[in-house]
Amino acid sequence: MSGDEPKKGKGTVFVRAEVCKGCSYCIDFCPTHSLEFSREFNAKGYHYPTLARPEDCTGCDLCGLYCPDFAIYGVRWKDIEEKRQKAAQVAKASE
Amino acid sequence: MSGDEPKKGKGTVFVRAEVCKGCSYCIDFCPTHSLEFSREFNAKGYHYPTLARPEDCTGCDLCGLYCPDFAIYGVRWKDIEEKRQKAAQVAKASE
Amino acid sequence: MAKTEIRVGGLGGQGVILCASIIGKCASIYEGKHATLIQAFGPEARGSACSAQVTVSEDEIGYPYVKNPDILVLMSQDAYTQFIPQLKPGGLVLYEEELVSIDGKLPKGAKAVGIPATRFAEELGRRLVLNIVMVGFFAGATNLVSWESVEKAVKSSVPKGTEDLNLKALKKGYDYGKEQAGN
Amino acid sequence: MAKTEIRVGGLGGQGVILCASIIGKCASIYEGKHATLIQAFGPEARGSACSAQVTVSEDEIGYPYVKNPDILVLMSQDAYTQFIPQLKPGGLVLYEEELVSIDGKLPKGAKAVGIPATRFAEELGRRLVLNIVMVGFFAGATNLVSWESVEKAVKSSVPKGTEDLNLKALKKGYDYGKEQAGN
Amino acid sequence: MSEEMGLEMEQDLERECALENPVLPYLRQDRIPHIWCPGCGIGTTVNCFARALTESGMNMDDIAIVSGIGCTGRVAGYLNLDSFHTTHGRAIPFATGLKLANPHMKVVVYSGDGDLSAIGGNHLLHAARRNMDLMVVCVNNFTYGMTGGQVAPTTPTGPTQTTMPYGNFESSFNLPALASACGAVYVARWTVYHVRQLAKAMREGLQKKGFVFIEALSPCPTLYSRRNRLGDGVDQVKYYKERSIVKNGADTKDVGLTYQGDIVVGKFVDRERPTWMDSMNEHFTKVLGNKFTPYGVENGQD
Amino acid sequence: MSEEMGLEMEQDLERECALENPVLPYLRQDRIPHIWCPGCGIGTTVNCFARALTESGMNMDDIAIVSGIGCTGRVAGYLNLDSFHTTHGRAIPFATGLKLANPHMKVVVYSGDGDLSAIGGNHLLHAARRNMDLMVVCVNNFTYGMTGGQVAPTTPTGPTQTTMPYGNFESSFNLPALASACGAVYVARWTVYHVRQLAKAMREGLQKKGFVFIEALSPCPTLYSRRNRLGDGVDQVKYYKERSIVKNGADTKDVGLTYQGDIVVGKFVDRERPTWMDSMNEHFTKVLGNKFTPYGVENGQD
Amino acid sequence: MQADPKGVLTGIHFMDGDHAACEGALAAGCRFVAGYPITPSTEIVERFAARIPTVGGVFIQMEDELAASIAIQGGAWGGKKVMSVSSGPGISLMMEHLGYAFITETPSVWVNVQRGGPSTGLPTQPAQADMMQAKWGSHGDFEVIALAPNSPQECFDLMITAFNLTETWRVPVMFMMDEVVGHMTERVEIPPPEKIEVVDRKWTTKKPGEYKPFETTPEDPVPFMTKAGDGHRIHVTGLTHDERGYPAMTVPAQDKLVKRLVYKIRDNADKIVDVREDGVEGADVIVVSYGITSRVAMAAVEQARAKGIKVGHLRMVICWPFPAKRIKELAKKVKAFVVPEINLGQMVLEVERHVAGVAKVLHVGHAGGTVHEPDVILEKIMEAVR
Amino acid sequence: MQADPKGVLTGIHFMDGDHAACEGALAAGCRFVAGYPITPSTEIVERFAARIPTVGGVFIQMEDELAASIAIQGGAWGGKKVMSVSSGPGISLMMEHLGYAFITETPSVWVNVQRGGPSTGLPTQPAQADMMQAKWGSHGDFEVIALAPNSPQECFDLMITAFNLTETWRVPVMFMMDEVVGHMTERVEIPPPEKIEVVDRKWTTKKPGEYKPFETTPEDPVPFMTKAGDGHRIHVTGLTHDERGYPAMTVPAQDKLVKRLVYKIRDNADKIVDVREDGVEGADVIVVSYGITSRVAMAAVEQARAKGIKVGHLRMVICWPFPAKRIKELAKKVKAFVVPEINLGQMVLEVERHVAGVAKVLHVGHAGGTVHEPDVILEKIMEAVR
Ligand SMILES: Cc1ncc(C[n+]2csc(CCOP(=O)(O)OP(=O)(O)O)c2C)c(N)n1
Ligand SMILES: Cc1ncc(C[n+]2csc(CCOP(=O)(O)OP(=O)(O)O)c2C)c(N)n1
Ligand code: SF4
Ligand code: SF4
Ligand code: SF4
Ligand code: SF4
Ligand code: SF4
Ligand code: SF4
Ligand SMILES: [Mg+2]
Ligand SMILES: [Mg+2]
Repeated sequence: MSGDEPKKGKGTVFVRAEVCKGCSYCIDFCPTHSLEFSREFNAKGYHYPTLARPEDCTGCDLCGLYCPDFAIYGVRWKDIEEKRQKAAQVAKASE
Repeated sequence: MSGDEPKKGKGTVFVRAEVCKGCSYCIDFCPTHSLEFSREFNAKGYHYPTLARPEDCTGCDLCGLYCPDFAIYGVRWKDIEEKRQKAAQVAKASE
Repeated sequence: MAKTEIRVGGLGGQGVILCASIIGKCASIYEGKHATLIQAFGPEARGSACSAQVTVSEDEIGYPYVKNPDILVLMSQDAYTQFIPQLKPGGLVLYEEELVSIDGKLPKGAKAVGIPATRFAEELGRRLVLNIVMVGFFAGATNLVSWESVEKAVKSSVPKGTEDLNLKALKKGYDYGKEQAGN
Repeated sequence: MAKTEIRVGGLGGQGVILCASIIGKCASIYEGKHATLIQAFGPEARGSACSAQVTVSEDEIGYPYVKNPDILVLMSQDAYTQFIPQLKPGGLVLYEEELVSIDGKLPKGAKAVGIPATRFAEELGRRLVLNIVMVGFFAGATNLVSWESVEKAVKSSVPKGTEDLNLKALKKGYDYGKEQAGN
Repeated sequence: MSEEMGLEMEQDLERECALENPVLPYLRQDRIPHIWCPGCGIGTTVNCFARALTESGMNMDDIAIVSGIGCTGRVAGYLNLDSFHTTHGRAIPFATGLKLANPHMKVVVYSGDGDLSAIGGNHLLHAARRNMDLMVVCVNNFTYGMTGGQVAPTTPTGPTQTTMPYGNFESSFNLPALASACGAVYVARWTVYHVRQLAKAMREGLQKKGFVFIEALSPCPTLYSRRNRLGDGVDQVKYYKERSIVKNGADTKDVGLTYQGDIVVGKFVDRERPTWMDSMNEHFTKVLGNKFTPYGVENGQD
Repeated sequence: MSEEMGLEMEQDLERECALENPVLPYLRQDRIPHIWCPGCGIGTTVNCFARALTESGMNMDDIAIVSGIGCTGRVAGYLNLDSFHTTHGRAIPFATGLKLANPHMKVVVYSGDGDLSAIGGNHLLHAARRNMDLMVVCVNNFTYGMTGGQVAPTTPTGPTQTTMPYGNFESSFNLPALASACGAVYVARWTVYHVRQLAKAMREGLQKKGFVFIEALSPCPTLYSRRNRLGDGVDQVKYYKERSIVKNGADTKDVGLTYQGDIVVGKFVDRERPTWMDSMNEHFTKVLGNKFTPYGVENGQD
Repeated sequence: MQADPKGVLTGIHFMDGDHAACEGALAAGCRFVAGYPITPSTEIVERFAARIPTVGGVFIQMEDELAASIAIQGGAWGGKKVMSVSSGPGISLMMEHLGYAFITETPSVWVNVQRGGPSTGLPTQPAQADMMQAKWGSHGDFEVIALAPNSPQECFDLMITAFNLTETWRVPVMFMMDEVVGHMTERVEIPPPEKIEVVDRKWTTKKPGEYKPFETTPEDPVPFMTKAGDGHRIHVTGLTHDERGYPAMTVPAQDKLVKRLVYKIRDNADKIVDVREDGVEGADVIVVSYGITSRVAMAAVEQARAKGIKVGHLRMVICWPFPAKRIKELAKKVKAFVVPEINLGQMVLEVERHVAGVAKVLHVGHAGGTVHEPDVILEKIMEAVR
Repeated sequence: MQADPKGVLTGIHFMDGDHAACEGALAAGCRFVAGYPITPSTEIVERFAARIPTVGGVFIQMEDELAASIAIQGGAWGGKKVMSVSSGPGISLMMEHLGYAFITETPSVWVNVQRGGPSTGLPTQPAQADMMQAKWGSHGDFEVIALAPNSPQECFDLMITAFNLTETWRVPVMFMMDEVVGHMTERVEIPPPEKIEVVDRKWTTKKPGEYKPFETTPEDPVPFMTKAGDGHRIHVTGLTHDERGYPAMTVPAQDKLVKRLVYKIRDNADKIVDVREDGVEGADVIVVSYGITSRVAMAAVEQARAKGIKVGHLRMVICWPFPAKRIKELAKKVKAFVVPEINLGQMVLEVERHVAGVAKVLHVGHAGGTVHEPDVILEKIMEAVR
């Protein structure tokens, strides 16, 4: 999922596994079918989503819009890069 | 208004002047314009309707249907005669 | 404890309440007395009888209703029939003489003074000022309130633009009242 | 005043309430004791934790809640964490051993007995009868109610047509309970 | 012949021939005269209702009337039927209970526009949705009569009312559209000018099964027309006469009313839909089989 | 790479780049996790609302949210806005008071179908009639969630609910038709499948002046779909996906819903009509002249 | 009269209070319920909805509590025994119609499964803080009868009493449960129908024309009733009315009507009151309690007795009318009364008023959400004897 | 703070109580009223509707009293001083929202122009039979402040007090008029604005983030307030809540919240209570009265004094909180209290309770429709000294 991964799509997702309730909205309605349930359970006993096919993820955040528990969201790498640079600048400025 | 009147139409009206509130519904909506206000007042101070043109009254009882105070109704002479006969028979029978 | 109890009665549309209200206002605001006005409410009153009660007193008024009026101001026969039994012995009846006819039911010592108020009002050009004629008549016939006070009370109670007409009506009634009551 | 207080805890969907209810029914109707069942309600409970309290007593039950249970019947780790601090010293914990792991927090003298109830239920063909396995386990391990009573209680509590399966589940749990508890 | 002499002769004739105003048998005569003002149209609607009762041929013991509070709400008290003068806005749910408890009764709700569409609006909606077997007569005088002429949800934009002292700036309801949108099976509007049509609508309403809504426009001279210089009751009825346009079957969304504008009248809706109780009976019979005995039909009633 | 390792790396990246779920700034994070069940659609509608807020570009201090009682009613408590969790059915009149007292606020009512159309039905009608400047989001899950799944006026004929234990035999409301019949200026229906369209409708609603009614169909797995063997939340959303037919501008009387039948979605009504307050201001200015200062516009507001 | 067997689920059940209350209503002959869901009362109507189709009768879920509370009155005048069910917020909405039931003398049972208040408060947790509302919540002078069961068994038994009382006195009867009693499951024994005594409506035997629906005699302040459709052509109104039911808006009519209605209960309080006493004779302290609290109180009383304190227990099964006479009598004999209730002081005010300074009155208040700990009651008992 | 001149109709007027009440509200700064017509209260809102466009503010006639009584609360949180107005049946419908105002501490004035009850009763005639409802009509434990004016002048004066109290204590204030006071016309003097002391809302001065909307200190149990739009992003709920306003459905939260709310009034009763005494020192009998009845009572008191009876008069200008302390003190000094009221026994119950047997308490009841005859009060005074 990080930049070093061999298969990287246009975007990625971030999951707060501990608040996920395993409803499967994100998985079923991801337009690129990029997500799958984890094999593992979270503390509440639910399977949570993982990015099974990162190469397909567009970062469209439809999963985020669907997730009733605010447990996942998608971002474009482009935007991540932008933010990373901004964050870096800010870090520098405040040094 | 009684049968002896020279000008007699097809019907006539009966007025309970004391409950009339002078609203003029009967007068304004009589299809044959047979009614007019009395010159006199009733106890409540209202003019009540009188059959000004008995020759025109059809006994249609539209005035009765209009009157919000149940103070007037119209009857056909035909029906009055029928009732009169019935009443007479009853009176006889019970003698 | 000088206290005068007044009942004004008539029909809806005659301005009964305004009549009573001007009397009360006059006493309370322009004569420095205490005055309490109570008007009859009620769905049963709808479109028919209408009446108001005014108590005028030198002292504070506790019990607010008028049960046995000293003065009756009457503008309909119905009101006459209804209220005459309540009149105090020696009381005064002020009545519109074309709308009310006085029969033998007046209590002991009571006095009745009539006025053709409707006719006066019509002469002034508006039947509606009947009630103001009655106010003037009341003031003139009773001396309970002064001309100055009642003039002010009327002025401040009638719609703007109608003051002149109403004051004429008031004067007409007032003079007639003075004359009839021999005040 | 022989009184046993029981807390059953687990997740919504595991049949926690029915489990507690059968225990209570069994004691109250088939064993002639007094039993009071209280279930936790609340929107905050929505879809997550679920628990019930049963008091079984020879005498009438006044105070209806269970504050310090003698026996805990646990079907989830959450329930374990929540309820273990309430357990009476010397109390008994009956737990689904695949869903709950016992750590060192047991109070003094307390005993914990586990059962692979889910697996048993699955072996019987329906995961759903987990709660009935637990009922049987409870009966077998505690001797608080007799086999005859609990059998009747289950029969009269489960949907028509599922009696056989449920009785099998009950028996499985019961036997395992007897064995584990050394009864 | 003087007018008084004429009246005396009339009375003789009435007695002799046992004549009677046909509305009288439907009234509690010991409560007449009623409280309504001169020129108030409510009494006229009562005549129409009496006519409808006669023409329906129904047994008056089988008809109950339920009113809310208001001038119109007093109708229940004047009619010689089992009659219930309930609380403001709640005639429909009371009637619902009455109907469900005693299904063989025909239950009529007779109340004012404020009662039925302001405070009682929700019950109107839901009874229509359920197709509760009730006939609702709404006397719409565009105002709250009983309390002295406040703005009602039916007051058109424009006229002055005590709580809209500078003229009403709110929009008003189109009641037939509302009733129809919620599922009423019979919806009509007439005015007190249309006495025969109103009586006929009421008769049809009595004979119809399901939720019937009849709006009857009626003058309130005391608080609406006189206050707005529209004259007396009769002037208002003349306005109804002049500006009414009969459009049976009109789309209810086109029958909204404006201040002294055109009035579309007619029978707008007449359709079939199972009533709440029929649905219940049918459904339970289907699901429960002979464990269920259809309700309210045991004695051949309903 | 194990799943857990993946999660950790994500968290590092989030921190490093100051990434955040775009819904979070709109939430009171100290109240999350929320009480809603797994697969409940209410949270999804909240995402859409957050998106609409972002896209509207409005100042969040100028937006208030008012809820009634119910699962949906809890929305107010989770949103980081001035928020009011009122009484059952009364969100609209509370919102009316809030709006009229502080006209520069945009006031959003967010509540359940039972709250808004059962006990609160009357207020819906009247606010729509008045064209009160409110945006109403009605999360319709066909049931009373909070109280455990009783029949609602929106429950289609058919499914079982605790107070319709043998299946619902009542007819249900067509809410868009109701809102439209009463005068709403913007009426739309979407489902939680239609997240983008719903967000857009909400954004348009926020920017619209007057009474806006948006119905959002949403699964209640716990009490509606599972009880009726329709599967979980996600199955219900799949049903929305499969059976929804987009018909913008559809006549609202044709958009009634049946049990698991077709669902017409879209923006049905978008029209102009002066709001209650605009009407008031205009009217008083006309009648009272400069004795009257238009209300709520003093500070260039509204 | 004996219960209609169709409604009676004879047997021994493990049942919660809400369900038992429903069974009580069915056994009592209730055949029309209009309701609106609200926690923690909903189970009562849910069960009614499930049971009634095979018993014969109707359940309808109305659009709100206003509708439910007036629909049942339509139902009563349609001839059925009726009930509505709610809790805090819903009960508050019913207050106008409670007054209507009172002035029209409509037999009706009003169930309030009390939860924590005020307002939305604690929807799923208990309280006893609507006791004064039951007595005073509607405008004008009125009276009710209010019962307070303390177990599922009593929810069944007392519900039958509630129906019998409303039919006997033609006054609305409040059935004051609470969340604990409603949601607690215990053994409930339902006797066979022939063992259940139910009071039939007080039907008139007069003929149309002779019958006046609100006519009473000095000996019997409760008028006979009829139903719509029986040919009596009755009029019923919430206005002040005369014996015919006609509006009579005069001071004497008001005096006659409202006094009759109020005093038919006040004067007959002795016949209605129901207290259960335990060891009150010779006691130094008496604990006065009702509803769920009576069970906790009993636990405290037992603990106190174990400590040698002479403590009695008086439990009000019927809270309204208040057992004034009995409290007055007992006041002369004891040092103190201890009144635990899950509120910040309601029925204790009545105890105080009737004790009238003759003994101490100590309240054990509780803001709600759970029942008292027996300990806090025990402490007050001990304080009382000090 | 001084009154906003825009709302003050300075001068001497001949005005009825309903109109004077409206002028009082305007002078007090009320700028939002939501109402629904009902006799005999409607004139208040009618006048408000006519006056407000030129004063600045809004009147809206809602679809019912449920709506009116919650709309004003929206109005209050929108920043306005607010009032609703009704009578008997309408007030009963407002009971749920009275509780909401209490638990959310929403400043609001609730006018009840009392008419004959119960139910529709006598719509155009007076009563004082909603006094207990004002205190107990909503579910759960709650408190109100209730004032009872006895003249149009007081309708004006006390209305300002009512607004000041609701802003000071953040508790709903009931303004208990009656039909006579409402419809009686007398001289009303409205002072210039600078002579009218009004209490401003207790606005927070804290910044967003620092401010907790329901936070209080032990010294001051009344939280500071804000309004929607001021950036505080508050949450307000009818559920039991914590200082942030967040739902907190636990027993301790309930205990903390409800006790604070209830005791902020009970503990400060001394600061709120207002009684007017006349000749109570050295009296054998004290007449305790309120509202319109206080005027009739005074007439009776004067008659009694003329007969040589030592009789005092204590008039409750504020009925709730009840002047318990003062009644207790006086009880020790007199033979009896005579309590006339236009109901069948309401405030007299509180008198009885606090007198606690130390003196006689005689009620002079009246079913409503008119005021007492002074004679019947006089008779009871004479009975009391016998
Ligand atoms: C709960 C309640 N609120 C208000 C009232 C006062 N009230 C009585 S009748 C009425 C309105 C009547 O208007 P409408 O229904 O149109 O009948 P109308 O008098 O015009 O025939 C109102 C507001 C009441 N009786 N009860
Ligand atoms: C006056 C009143 N009556 C009843 C209730 C109980 N109640 C709470 S929420 C609710 C219904 C909720 O249904 P809905 O509005 O559809 O919201 P959902 O939970 O489905 O989102 C009911 C009946 C209440 N709180 N107040
Ligand atoms: S961001 Fe878009 S593509 Fe990526 S997982 Fe989420 S929904 Fe699928
Ligand atoms: S949508 Fe959210 S809650 Fe549902 S499975 Fe995906 S991450 Fe979990
Ligand atoms: S009966 Fe017909 S024709 Fe005769 S007066 Fe009446 S309306 Fe006219
Ligand atoms: S319609 Fe009736 S009340 Fe009107 S004038 Fe004619 S008779 Fe009189
Ligand atoms: S006030 Fe209006 S509606 Fe009422 S009786 Fe008079 S005219 Fe008719
Ligand atoms: S009960 Fe239904 S609506 Fe409520 S949170 Fe659960 S799924 Fe959602
Ligand atoms: Mg009307
Ligand atoms: Mg819902």
